[in-house]
Amino acid sequence: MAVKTLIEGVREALAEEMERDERVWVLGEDVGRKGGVFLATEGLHGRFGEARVLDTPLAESAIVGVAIGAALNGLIPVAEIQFADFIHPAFDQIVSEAARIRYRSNGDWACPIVIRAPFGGGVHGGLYHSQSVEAFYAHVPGLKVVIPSTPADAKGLLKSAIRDPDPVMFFEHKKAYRLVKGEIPDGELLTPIGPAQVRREGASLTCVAWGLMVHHCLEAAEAVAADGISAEVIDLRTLRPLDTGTILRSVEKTGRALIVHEDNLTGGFGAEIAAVVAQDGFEHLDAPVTRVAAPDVPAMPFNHPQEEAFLPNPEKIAAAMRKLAVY
Amino acid sequence: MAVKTLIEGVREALAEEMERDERVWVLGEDVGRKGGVFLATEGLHGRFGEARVLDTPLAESAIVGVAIGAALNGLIPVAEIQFADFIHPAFDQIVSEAARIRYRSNGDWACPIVIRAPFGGGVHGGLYHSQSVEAFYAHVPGLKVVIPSTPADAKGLLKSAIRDPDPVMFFEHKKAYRLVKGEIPDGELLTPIGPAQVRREGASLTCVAWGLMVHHCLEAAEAVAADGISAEVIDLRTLRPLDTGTILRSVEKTGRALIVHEDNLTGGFGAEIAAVVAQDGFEHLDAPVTRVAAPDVPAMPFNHPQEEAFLPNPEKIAAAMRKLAVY
Amino acid sequence: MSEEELARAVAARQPRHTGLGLDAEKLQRMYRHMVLARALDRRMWVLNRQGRAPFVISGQGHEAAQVGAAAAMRPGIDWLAPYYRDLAFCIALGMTARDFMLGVFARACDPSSGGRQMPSHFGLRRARIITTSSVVATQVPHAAGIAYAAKARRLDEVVVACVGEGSTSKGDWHEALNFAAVHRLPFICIVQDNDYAISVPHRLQMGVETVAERARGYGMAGATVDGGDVLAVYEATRAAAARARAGEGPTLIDAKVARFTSHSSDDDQRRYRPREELEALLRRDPIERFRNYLMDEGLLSEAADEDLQLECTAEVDEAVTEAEAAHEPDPADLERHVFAEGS
Amino acid sequence: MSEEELARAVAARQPRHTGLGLDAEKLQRMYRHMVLARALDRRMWVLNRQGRAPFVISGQGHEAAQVGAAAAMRPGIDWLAPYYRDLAFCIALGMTARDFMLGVFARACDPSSGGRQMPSHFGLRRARIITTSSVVATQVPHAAGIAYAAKARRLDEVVVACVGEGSTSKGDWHEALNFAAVHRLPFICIVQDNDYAISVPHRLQMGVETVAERARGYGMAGATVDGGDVLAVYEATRAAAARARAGEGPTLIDAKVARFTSHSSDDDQRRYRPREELEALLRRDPIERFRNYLMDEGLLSEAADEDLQLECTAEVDEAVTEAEAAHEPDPADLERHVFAEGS
Ligand SMILES: Cc1ncc(C[n+]2csc(CCOP(=O)(O)OP(=O)(O)O)c2C)c(N)n1
Ligand SMILES: Cc1ncc(C[n+]2csc(CCOP(=O)(O)OP(=O)(O)O)c2C)c(N)n1
Ligand SMILES: [Mg+2]
Ligand SMILES: [Mg+2]
Repeated sequence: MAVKTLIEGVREALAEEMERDERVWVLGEDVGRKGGVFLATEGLHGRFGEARVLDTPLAESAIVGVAIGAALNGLIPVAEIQFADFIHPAFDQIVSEAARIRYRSNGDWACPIVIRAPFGGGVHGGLYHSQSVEAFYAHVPGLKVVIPSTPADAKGLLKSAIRDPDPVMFFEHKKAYRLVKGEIPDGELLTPIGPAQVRREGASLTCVAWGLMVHHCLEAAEAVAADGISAEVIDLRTLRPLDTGTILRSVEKTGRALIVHEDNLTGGFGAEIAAVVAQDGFEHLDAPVTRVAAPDVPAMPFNHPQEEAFLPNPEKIAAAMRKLAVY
Repeated sequence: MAVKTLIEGVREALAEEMERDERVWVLGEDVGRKGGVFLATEGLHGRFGEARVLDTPLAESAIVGVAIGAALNGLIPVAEIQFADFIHPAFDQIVSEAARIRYRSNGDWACPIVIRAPFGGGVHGGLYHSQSVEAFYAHVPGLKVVIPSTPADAKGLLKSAIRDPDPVMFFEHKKAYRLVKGEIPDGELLTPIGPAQVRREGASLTCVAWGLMVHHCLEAAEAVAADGISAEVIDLRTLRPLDTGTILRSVEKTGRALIVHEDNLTGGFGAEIAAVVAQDGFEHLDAPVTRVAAPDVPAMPFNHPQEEAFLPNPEKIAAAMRKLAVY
Repeated sequence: MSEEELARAVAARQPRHTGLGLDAEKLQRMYRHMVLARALDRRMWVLNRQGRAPFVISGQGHEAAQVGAAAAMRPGIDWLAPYYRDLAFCIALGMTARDFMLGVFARACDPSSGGRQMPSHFGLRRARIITTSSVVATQVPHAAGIAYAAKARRLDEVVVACVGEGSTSKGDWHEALNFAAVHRLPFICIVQDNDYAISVPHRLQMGVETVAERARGYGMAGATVDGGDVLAVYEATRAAAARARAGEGPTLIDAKVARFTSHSSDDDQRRYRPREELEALLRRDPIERFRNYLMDEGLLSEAADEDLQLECTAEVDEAVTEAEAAHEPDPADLERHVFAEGS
Repeated sequence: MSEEELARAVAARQPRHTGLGLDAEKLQRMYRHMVLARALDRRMWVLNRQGRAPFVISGQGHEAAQVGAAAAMRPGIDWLAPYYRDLAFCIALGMTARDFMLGVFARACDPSSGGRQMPSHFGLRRARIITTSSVVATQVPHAAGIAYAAKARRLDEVVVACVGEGSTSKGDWHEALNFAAVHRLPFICIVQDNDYAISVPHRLQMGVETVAERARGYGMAGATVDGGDVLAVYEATRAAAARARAGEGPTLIDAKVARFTSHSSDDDQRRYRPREELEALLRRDPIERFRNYLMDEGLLSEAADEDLQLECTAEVDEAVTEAEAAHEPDPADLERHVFAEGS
């Protein structure tokens, strides 16, 4: 058991799975000799060679499309999209193709691929190196959407994703890569895709988040504890399939739900969670289901003042918690 | 005043705007001599010539990208994507480019384009000629998303969209094209983008829908009227910006909200409406906010039995109304 | 006369197919595939007009290009990433008349999609014909990926991807060809150029006569062939497959063909194609052309041809009867196969 | 000696730039643009190391390609769809040192984006430099659209789009070139080929030596030029612009350049480029090369050059001081310009 960073969790998962199964194939821009722009694939090229750790041409649609084809012929591709902001050119290959290979062939063909992409802001990435894109994919039947918030989950969930028989979108918060440290148990670590995790128990309100926002929520929860507010914090970990059970059980206990995400408010995945709570948790609600999210502007600006203004942070979340608790 | 079909409304809007302003430029696959696969642009090629009614190469990303460029140099492009199912290859040009031209240039550049696409099913279109894609775009700041449900709105809203200074996504339900008839007032018709329309007044519950579903809801409302349930039916017309005022005023009156869409349930735009009602209408809710939508499978099958099973219809909606009314 | 001269003289007198190493039996099988495909294709239009098939899309006029290419492939070993006109291609690789008609009627046991997809959205696992969507050109990167896997796994497999000429305008087509060229993959892209993308004519689709001109720009081999000449297509594809298997990389083949029918049952090509053009088309029937060749070479008699026609008609009749009688998909199965079952 | 022979003899003795119709003043302006761009570029790295600029991305080594091309354009009439290395290009078209530094410091009055975008995401309305995103190649279809509008509106305008060689692998690049070729648009795509896409080498990016090979496949003119030779790039671009204005359609120019710096301040090219390669680079400085030419031609003296260097340094100092002192964007403006104001 050793304390590691989130990106180390990613790196260990890739290395172990490539070691275990020679069908596992890493591809993407700069994943080879450079080891990826965030060094998530560092060392793999030297260890497994160019054919299994491939620097692709600059073409996201082909990265996904070629991965799909390779999966049809026996490989297990793990594609890296350099920044989630650059996944859009591959939207069609992911939504029309990867997500539907099994369904449209009535189960004859399968598409066991993983698509990894760093997302999220607060790193002076500007409009195109900061986006959250999970809502687009969490709406697509046939995809699984996973977002780890701890080093252990980054490793355990990525290993499960690589072994999953269906396409998995795996989003990693780039600011959390080195900021978030935690213990990773030694030995085989396979964390199931699906179940959410209660990171903090509480009775006053239920806070649902994913990625870096989980840590902001925990910080906010500590801050409001002083005012006698006990916030339960749920780390969703998997957005699709959604663990409604864990969310609803918590709301049943607290009667109050706060959903936090870094993505824009309108049509963000928080809306789905709010809709589920509003429909299935109605009897238990003592206050309006509340969302804290980024404003509806096209991604966060590069300049520091506006980047700050854009991002949800522990202060904004704590304020929402206080408001909700006294409703 | 004459009774016309929805597609006639579209055609009249295009012809009138092209007549009015020579900067208006129609482009897309088969929009020329053929007049579009649904004949929405029928007659325009003969009337305005090939340069202004252009059959493009088979390349959706270029259709949108070229339209953006043309808008930067003084044209007002109205791009047709042959089926909404084929808009995905243009996702990046729409989301990263069109939606952000103004924001990223701090107001120096603008992108006045309209992107039209037929969506929706029930026409034996199978997995790739039936989809609803509005949720993807209604999540994107910088875009306006319009979906008319009547011939008059098809005309009035499309004309407004063409005159709008910003990019507008204009989705037309393909089954409604000829099925839905209605009067179109003579003379200039400019229907503002934004305001929703109450199609039927009612006191027992609020039903929110768009496109063909509006008509299914009205049918269902008639059906349940016999049981003494008076359903108010709101035709959203514009999904972004969302007319929360009209929705909340109605829920304040009825205390019950039912949202209906043809798109898959999870992460559909109904989730956003449910979230808004759950947060801002909380005090008035007497029952859970309820959604009727397609199941979470990747688009509707071609075969008739499964297509039927996939689609929301008046019966399913009426059943949900009855359940909600007696909650 | 030297040995060499003699050999050349013999070669000169020898029929084309012998020079290509094709024997009578193989030619007759190729001809049968074309005839059966045409019979199935014609019948599906009848079914459509009778209201028994809501949607049909056709390969009439493309048969020689498809069967010629298939003849250079090893069924069950080499892969096909098809498109919706590839009926004859699929027949040649082992799809049965019944398989096809089950798709036309969208029956539960349709091997392409269990009736979930429109007809002619081919897929047949046992024949290594991959599942395809309606979104054109998306299958070309898939084909490149299959080829990459074959190369990585040291499997002796060749992958053929088919698209129409309009689909070469798509970004995916470019990205896939570039990838295949960079890695010198065992990949062949056959463009079936029928001059139209629904109603959009060639001149508005690309600025060149033949898309094969693009091969050089990727660093791959390219060829333009008369897609109405089954032997010419066989020869070009065989050469491409040989290159692929020798590790010499991919090939782009532009096969010029004629689209006999409207784009699909939802289209009427008289709206945008001049009558003379449509009449000229009918003089380009690839099946008639092959029939004449076989007869000239004494490999087919009038009688044998009539028998074959009757045989194929009977096969189509039987396929229609069986397929129409087969079960429709069960609504209860709507939510199956979104994910692996029991996962 | 015949008239003709005489003319040829004269031409032979004539300096290159005279043959190209470039006078001393124009050459000196071009040289100044290169020197100023380099000085700004160098300074931004210093600012980055000092922690005063969080992110920088460079054009060092590309200056001749950019200034040579710009010299063949009419500022304010012709359009540029730039990419992030086009600092020298933008300077040559009228961006000031101050404009640029306002972007480096992400100040409110940065003319590219008001500090909303990363530095070097150029846009300058008054100079017809369009706004660009970080998503590579997306600006190429925009350029084709601008050119289509120019043609439709019968405006005498030429549109230049720049990308790196890696970006030619993107579908958008292909779709845009095809569209421009079909309509014979006044469009020029200049590929600045520096052998790398971040760390991905040319051999893994494409299967050809020069992407100009692709021009023929679209039906457009193509040329490969030494991007370190400002006059060669000027000549190629001038010819392309002449073709464009004569209605003869688009041109694809592949300019071979050297990337002196790491990809950006987030990269370290020593991780993936051999030392010898990096050392060889420095012998390919396009500015030094142009300086030598000017001196050989007697158009620049050591003294004049020193003055110019000092002048540019002063200009950079002033720009940095002014920009750093300028206001940061106001958080209250975060939600402005999502839509037209008052609409
Ligand atoms: C991405 C995409 N856009 C549009 C369509 C609609 N569509 C179906 S076939 C077709 C024309 C294809 O032309 P071509 O590639 O030449 O093939 P052909 O049908 O002529 O054999 C179009 C536009 C589609 N299926 N996919
Ligand atoms: C669509 C997309 N994918 C990935 C990136 C990340 N990225 C930025 S620059 C770059 C390399 C571009 O290489 P090239 O086109 O050769 O231009 P160069 O930087 O070498 O001048 C990459 C991969 C991006 N900006 N856009
Ligand atoms: Mg065609
Ligand atoms: Mg480069």
